[in-house]
Amino acid sequence: MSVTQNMQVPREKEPWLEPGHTYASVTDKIASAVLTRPLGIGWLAGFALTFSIVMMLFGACAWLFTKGVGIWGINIPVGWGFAIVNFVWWIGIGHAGTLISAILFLLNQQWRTSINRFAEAMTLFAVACAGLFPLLHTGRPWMAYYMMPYPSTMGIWPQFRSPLIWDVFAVSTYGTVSLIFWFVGLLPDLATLRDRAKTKWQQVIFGMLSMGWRGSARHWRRYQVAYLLLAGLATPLVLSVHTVVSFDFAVGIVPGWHTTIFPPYFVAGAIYSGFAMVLTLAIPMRAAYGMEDFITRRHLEQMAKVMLATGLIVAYGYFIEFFLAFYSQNKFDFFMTEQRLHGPYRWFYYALILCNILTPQLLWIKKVRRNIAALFVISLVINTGMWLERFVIVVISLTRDFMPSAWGRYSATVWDYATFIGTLGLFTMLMFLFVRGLPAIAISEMRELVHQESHGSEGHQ
Amino acid sequence: MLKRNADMAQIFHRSANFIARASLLGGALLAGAALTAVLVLARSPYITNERVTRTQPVQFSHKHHVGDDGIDCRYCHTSVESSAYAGIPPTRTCMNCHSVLFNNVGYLEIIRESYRADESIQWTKVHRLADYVYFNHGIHINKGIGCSSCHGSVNQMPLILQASPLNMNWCLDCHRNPQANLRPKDQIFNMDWKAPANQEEVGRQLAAEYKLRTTVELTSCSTCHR
Amino acid sequence: MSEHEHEKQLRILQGPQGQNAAFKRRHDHGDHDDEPEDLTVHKHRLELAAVREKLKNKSGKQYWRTLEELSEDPHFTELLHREFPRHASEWDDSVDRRDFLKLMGASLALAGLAGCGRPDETHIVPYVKQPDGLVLGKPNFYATAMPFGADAVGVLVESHEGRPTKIEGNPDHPSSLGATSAIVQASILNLYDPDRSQTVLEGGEIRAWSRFLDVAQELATSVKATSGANFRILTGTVTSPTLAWQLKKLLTLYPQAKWHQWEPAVSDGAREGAKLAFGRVVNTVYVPAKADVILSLDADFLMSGPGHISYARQFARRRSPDGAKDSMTRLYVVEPTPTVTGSNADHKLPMRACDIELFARALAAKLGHGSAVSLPAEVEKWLAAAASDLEKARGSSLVIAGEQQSSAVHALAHAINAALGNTGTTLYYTEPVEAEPANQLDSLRDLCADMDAGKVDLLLILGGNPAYDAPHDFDFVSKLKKVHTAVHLSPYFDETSAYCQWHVSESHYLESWSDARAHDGTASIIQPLISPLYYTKSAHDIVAAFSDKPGLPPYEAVRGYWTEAAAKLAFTVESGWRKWLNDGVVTGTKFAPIAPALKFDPASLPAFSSVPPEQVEYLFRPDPTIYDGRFANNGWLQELPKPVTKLTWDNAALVSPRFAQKKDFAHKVMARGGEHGQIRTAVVDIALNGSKVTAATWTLPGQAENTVVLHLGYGRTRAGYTGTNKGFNAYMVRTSKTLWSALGGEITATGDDYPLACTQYHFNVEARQILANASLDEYKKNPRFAHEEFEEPEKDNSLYQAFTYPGHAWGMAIDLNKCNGCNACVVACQSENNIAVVGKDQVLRAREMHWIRIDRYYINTPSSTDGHHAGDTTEYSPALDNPQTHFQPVPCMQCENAPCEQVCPVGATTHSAEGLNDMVYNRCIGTRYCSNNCPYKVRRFNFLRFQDWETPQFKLLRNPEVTVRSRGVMEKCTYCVQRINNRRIEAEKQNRPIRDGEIVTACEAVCPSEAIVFGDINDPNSKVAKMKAQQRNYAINAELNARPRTTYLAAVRNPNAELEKA
Amino acid sequence: MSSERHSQIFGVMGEFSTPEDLLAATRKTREAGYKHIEAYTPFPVEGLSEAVGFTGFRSNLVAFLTLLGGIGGGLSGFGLQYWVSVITYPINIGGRSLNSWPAFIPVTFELTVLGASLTAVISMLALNKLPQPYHPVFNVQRFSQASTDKFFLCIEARDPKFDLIQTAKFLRSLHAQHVNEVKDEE
Repeated sequence: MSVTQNMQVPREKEPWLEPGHTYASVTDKIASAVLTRPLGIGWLAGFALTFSIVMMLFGACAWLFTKGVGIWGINIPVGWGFAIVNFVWWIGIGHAGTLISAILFLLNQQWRTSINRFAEAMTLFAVACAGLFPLLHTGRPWMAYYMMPYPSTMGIWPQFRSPLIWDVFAVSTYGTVSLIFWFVGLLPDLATLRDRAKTKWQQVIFGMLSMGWRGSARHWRRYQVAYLLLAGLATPLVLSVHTVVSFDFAVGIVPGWHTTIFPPYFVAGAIYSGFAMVLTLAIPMRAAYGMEDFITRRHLEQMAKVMLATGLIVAYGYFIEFFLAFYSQNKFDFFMTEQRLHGPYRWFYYALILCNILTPQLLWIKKVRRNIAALFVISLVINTGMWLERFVIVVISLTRDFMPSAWGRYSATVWDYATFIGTLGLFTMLMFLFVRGLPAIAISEMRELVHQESHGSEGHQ
Repeated sequence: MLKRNADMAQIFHRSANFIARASLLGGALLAGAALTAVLVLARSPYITNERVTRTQPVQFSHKHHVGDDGIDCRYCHTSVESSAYAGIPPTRTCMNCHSVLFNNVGYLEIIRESYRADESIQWTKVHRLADYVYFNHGIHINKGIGCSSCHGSVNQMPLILQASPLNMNWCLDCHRNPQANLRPKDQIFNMDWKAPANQEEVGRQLAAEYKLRTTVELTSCSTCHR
Repeated sequence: MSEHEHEKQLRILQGPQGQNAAFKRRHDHGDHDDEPEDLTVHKHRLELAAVREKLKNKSGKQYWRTLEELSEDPHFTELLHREFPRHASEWDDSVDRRDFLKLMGASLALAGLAGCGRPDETHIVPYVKQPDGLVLGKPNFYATAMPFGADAVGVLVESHEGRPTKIEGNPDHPSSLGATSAIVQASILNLYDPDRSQTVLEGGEIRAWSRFLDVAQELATSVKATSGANFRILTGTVTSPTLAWQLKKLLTLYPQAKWHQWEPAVSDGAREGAKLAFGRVVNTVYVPAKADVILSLDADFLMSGPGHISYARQFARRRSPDGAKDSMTRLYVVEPTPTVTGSNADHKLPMRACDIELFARALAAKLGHGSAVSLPAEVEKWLAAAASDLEKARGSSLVIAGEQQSSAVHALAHAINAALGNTGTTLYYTEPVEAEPANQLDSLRDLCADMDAGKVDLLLILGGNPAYDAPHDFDFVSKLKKVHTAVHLSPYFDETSAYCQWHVSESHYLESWSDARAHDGTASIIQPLISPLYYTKSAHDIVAAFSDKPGLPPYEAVRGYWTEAAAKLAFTVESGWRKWLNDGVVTGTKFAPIAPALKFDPASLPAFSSVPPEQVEYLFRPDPTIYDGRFANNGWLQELPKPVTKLTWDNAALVSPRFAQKKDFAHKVMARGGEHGQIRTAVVDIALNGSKVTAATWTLPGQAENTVVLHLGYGRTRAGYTGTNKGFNAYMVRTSKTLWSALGGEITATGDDYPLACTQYHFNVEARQILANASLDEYKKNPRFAHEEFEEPEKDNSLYQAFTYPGHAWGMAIDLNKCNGCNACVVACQSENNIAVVGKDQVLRAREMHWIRIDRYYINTPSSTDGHHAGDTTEYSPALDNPQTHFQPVPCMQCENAPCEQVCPVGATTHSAEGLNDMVYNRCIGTRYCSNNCPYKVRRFNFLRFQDWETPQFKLLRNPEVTVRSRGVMEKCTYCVQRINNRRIEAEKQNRPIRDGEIVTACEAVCPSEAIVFGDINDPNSKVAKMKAQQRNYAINAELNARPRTTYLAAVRNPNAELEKA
Repeated sequence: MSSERHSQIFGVMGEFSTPEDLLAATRKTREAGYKHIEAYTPFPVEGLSEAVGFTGFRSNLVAFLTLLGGIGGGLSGFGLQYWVSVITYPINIGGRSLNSWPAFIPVTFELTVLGASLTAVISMLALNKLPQPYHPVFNVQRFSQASTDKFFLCIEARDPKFDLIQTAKFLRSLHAQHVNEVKDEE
């Protein structure tokens, strides 16, 4: 109903929280999802399905370790295939969470409050999925520890000029920081759950997890300082991670990889796909757990706007790639660009343009931005588009580089698909567990929101 | 007046505080300790087999043959100067003496049998390098590295054992600073050689004399790996 | 070398081989016929026992039939699988559930094991009595020779503690001059082939050799009764003086017996041509070194035929554009289908084989012999130009007729050469190299007739595989069945063995004593490097078995013959023998030139019956890698890309682009593998001579329009694991009347397609600085043409300061003018560096492992910018009718600014102080980033476990100086760093610098045309430095600033100005 | 069972229903001269920490430590790379100079962030003396509301001015809805 109101009186600011909520009501609503709400058939079914997909993932990995990466479609010249495509894709998705929590926090955007928690969870799970691939794709995964700097009896160390080593540090740092950021945010809510727990074991578990948080003024003070600092640190970190990932390509000399535009447009792309994934998850979840009050249409619209903006940056990136190829007249880049349009994989490129550039333009229309079904579909399209982008960059560039005599092609095998779908399953399964095991929305921050909405004071520190 | 409250809200006993903190700290320390342990283990004889003796078909004593009898290394390890492989003596070499000396003692029956039946003796390997390491005895001998620098004072060993860790770090130590171990040509096979006080400059002179390659060359990967 | 490697060897060395190394060293008595009758020592005891079990309740007579049934039996085939090299069978992804679960378990175990680094106990197994002169860890080299067709190639074989591991050329041998060919290189794999038959078999049952000797004597006495009227012997071309001597002796014992010869891939054209020209068979030896102008009439003299290695070298030496004026030869080639020779021609004229005789007549007429002939205008023009060139170069020109050409063409060639006064300068004649020159087709025909008539009770087939390769219309098998007792000597239990009562497994030439003559008559003693791995025998043994000296060892036979022959020579066996063995040639056996009188007038030829141009001609040619099928089970040759087509593991019906377009035979570039692996092509039925084969087509630019080429040697049914059922059997449609060329066949598309494994499909350089080339005139005008477009940036033009290489700086220069694309280097590298064979399925996925590859480009073809079928030969363009072809060997470039090194996360590939791009296999974790970032795509990855770790034979084969790579690691060329290190160590021991030319890489050593030169570029006087100083020297894609140490000398062709102007 | 347990007084606790009430009460308590007081809220309330007398550098110690952590991480990051590439095993990698510092920047940056973040969180927990699952205030049953919608002020027994009766009275005078004595078990 608030929506209609707003249609009539657009000037009046639409609230981030449907009116009529008290500290207790928000707390009840969110906490009950974890503590009291019975396991629905839908949840059970979904979990069972995703769980079996995860089992398939394990199977695929076992077979991979037994036989070697040769079970995949990779070859010479295309040494990287699905594995790296998926890695970059997942890492990209993993950007939204921390971005929302950190940057929007610094920018003092209240609308982050109701989505940051599960966006962060999503980040963690996405990074976990991403982290699998670099390990799986090596020829000798059991030797992967060579990439760690440790005093070996061989007296040799990692080779720090390699972007892959940068990846190791960037991704593991990002994973760690996201985790602690998430946990710190959870502390007060865990305390809430502890105090509202119905059974002894719930009490003990949440009691231990909450570390005895009791909300004392001094604690809150240090807590806020630490949280602010984390946000401040996470912000450049988010930007750096995908920059480093883009270096995997930009530092290589392969035409189609070796370009300076990569870092910015990889980051933009990451945020782009991240928000798309948040929508993909938020829309069904708010419906399933009746949280329309907390995640309002205004939230969704806000995210749509971010997607539109980042989408345009990505589009600009594509354009610049073309422009540079033509402007520099570097014959290799020129040929590569030309390949994208006419080469054997041209359809991937066309599909990419459709998904990432054309479709999102619909978001200029307010009606679309506020139409939940439409948003859901568009978010899916963008997720697909971003996967295609990585495929275009990784595979097409490799198929035809400097030596025509060594040109080749790539096509994925059943094992490639099994691994990719497997990680999708893993991701969703973890999300299922999350929404049941922990508060999907930051309760204490919601209480703050109630406080502010009631006092009409925007912003807080 | 004051309300007495039953301690319902309290979940944990106060000892839980200590337990919680201790377990966190302990966990961290334990992880660190485990990691250190692995690194130490990798350098321990358990992995390197340093100073490990092996049971051999014949309890051959280098102490006796080298120390007491003063037989030269090259009498048995014939190709040590010329080839990558020092060479394990064929049974015939043993029989050169033992067809006359101790030619009826029981513990040498294996040798005699091997010779009669023309079947090799299976010695258990003591110094083992990985397949992808291409060590060449010849060049080390020719460039002034003595046997005992790596094999220890064999003339003191009743049962031969591996005197050095033989891991890459150990190889590198010498390849980075060979001067410390260079000897005059006539000392190569001297098991009791000790580095003189002025080894530093002696080493430098010898290095020049032997036209030793630079450290950069000696530590290039393909020097040992192909 | 790693000590561990040594124990492997020492362990191997127990038993016969051990002492064998000794006696080989002291070249005295060669008899080691000391194998135990007890067969239980055999590796395959159990398997054979199983076979015997299966056969128990069958009666003796039908054994050889039941063997066939057996081979269909799943257990039997499974059992074969276990024995056989698994590299080819391993790699299909399909796997059944049980397998899968098993492996899931395994994977966990594996994950656990991988971590633990503790080595288990290993053993050292020294000699009991160490052979004299054997230094452990140091290879010995022995001279011997590989007999092949009407030729023998002298070789030096590297032996590690008694295991032959690598073949090098013998500089003292006229057919080698220090180089070898791909086939010679690969022949060592046949020695260790686990599929070789390993014992004497009677109807599939194992028999001791002694038993065979007894039977042989019984048979001998029985045929003696008829003084051999019912006794026949079938051999291939025999160049072994000793064997011929033994056979002739045998025939004196059985006056009525007959000796027949048959080799499917050697043509009678040359013999008959000689008869036509001189009235007798003579042997022609060419001297390309002296030729200024060469015209090849369908002759692939650079790649095949007797003496081709020496011809290739002589030819290459005359191809330098920098010599005195006009010192560069000009090569004209008329050929129906592109060959290595044709691809190196300055002018090539595609022409159906059946038209070449007409061309030859026309040429003869031009030179005043025979009556003028009318030719199509463009041919006429071409001929005129060639003819005038030839005449200008009287006495220094050369016309060569092709093996498969008719006797008339050969005779014409003789006449033309005579007319040009070339005889005695650019070619000369000698007595035939073959011991008993015969028209082999007639010879086989007679034999078949006799067998059919039931006149043959005893037939000895010494080598060869007639049941597979005899002309189809002879129906050899059904006739063979009429022979009472057939004895087949062959290295494999093959198609023919299956129909012979007795099968004797044949020794490899590295296992037995023999001798053979080179293309110029020079004889070599063939000495064994290892005592037979199995119970194998040589032809000498068999012949002896039926002679009055049964059991005479081959060594005695050879000694015997040469004792007699030595009488004619300067010295006696006693004085000469050691020298002969040491040098690899028997002194003074080179044939003296003869001057046979030419009694042939082209005019006397019958009128030429020309074939209408639109008629399709089908040609039969020996396969460029597996030859007539005898190498079908050789994985190295099967996986070796054919020089021009770049196909592996298959033969195909080669058609011209026009023809393909007309018939609409499409190529589909599959996504899996793509241009670098998998091409699906139209499958056709070829109905010819009343029978039919089904073959995959392949469109080949530069092929005569209406010519379909079928390569022999494929479609084997009993080749062994690697070779069985690969490709299609062209012998099925080959008859005695149409041995080399058939007309009037029918070719129809079946509608199916078939995946062909092609390692390089794209043929266009896409206007990149990859293969610089020019004509001689252009080069003279602008010697720096290779540098016009691109230059390397300045060395210090970087944020980082450049490294310096004060010591040695290894580098390589490859002269594209000399390289003829013969592929020898590819196999040499494979043999030297323990490179795995991956099998067709993996090549289809673009995963072959060759460290050096030979790229084939067609110059001046339109750059195909439509990427979808970039360079698809089926996209017809007139340029493809006869494109200018170039070959380019591509090893690792050892870039100074190596892009691969920078991106390796673990430093598994780094730069050595001497500029080598080191690869440390054990450090590699297999991210494949280095390969992605390699601008030359020379890195190879072990996607699966390609190496065969089980088969013991392959353990013997491997080079102990090179790490054997396993699954999941990257590998690549390192300029044979093992050779560099070993030579350096020797030099350092002597406290002297390394001499130029002391270190020779495997590819350099094998190269017949001396195109590859390796050395120290810091030494201004080194050969390589001098080459790099030339103006033709350039680097591929220099603008990338990778600073490759491997550079190329631009190709310069020497076309005739007459033909140049359109 | 509680009766058997020998226990002592930790303090007195007053309960308020709005953050404003609590803030006011706290300020009054301080003015009344109480030193050892602590306020408990379900979400951070502006000004409260100052009100309970938590000010100055102490309150920003976390920030300072974080700075040190960051600097430490960064230095060790670059140090490691330089030592590995230039000092301990210098190898020619693709012709790049040994100290290719531009290539060392990413790792240095990442380790800076890692060092800072970990220090921030660990120091926050440590200074808050967490984990501390047991605390006397939990003995107050109604305190479970402190994580939902109630606001508490606790005056601790160690305060010199503390007297069970007087202090309780004082709290009630601040319109605390409930006033509980907080027991601490030995």
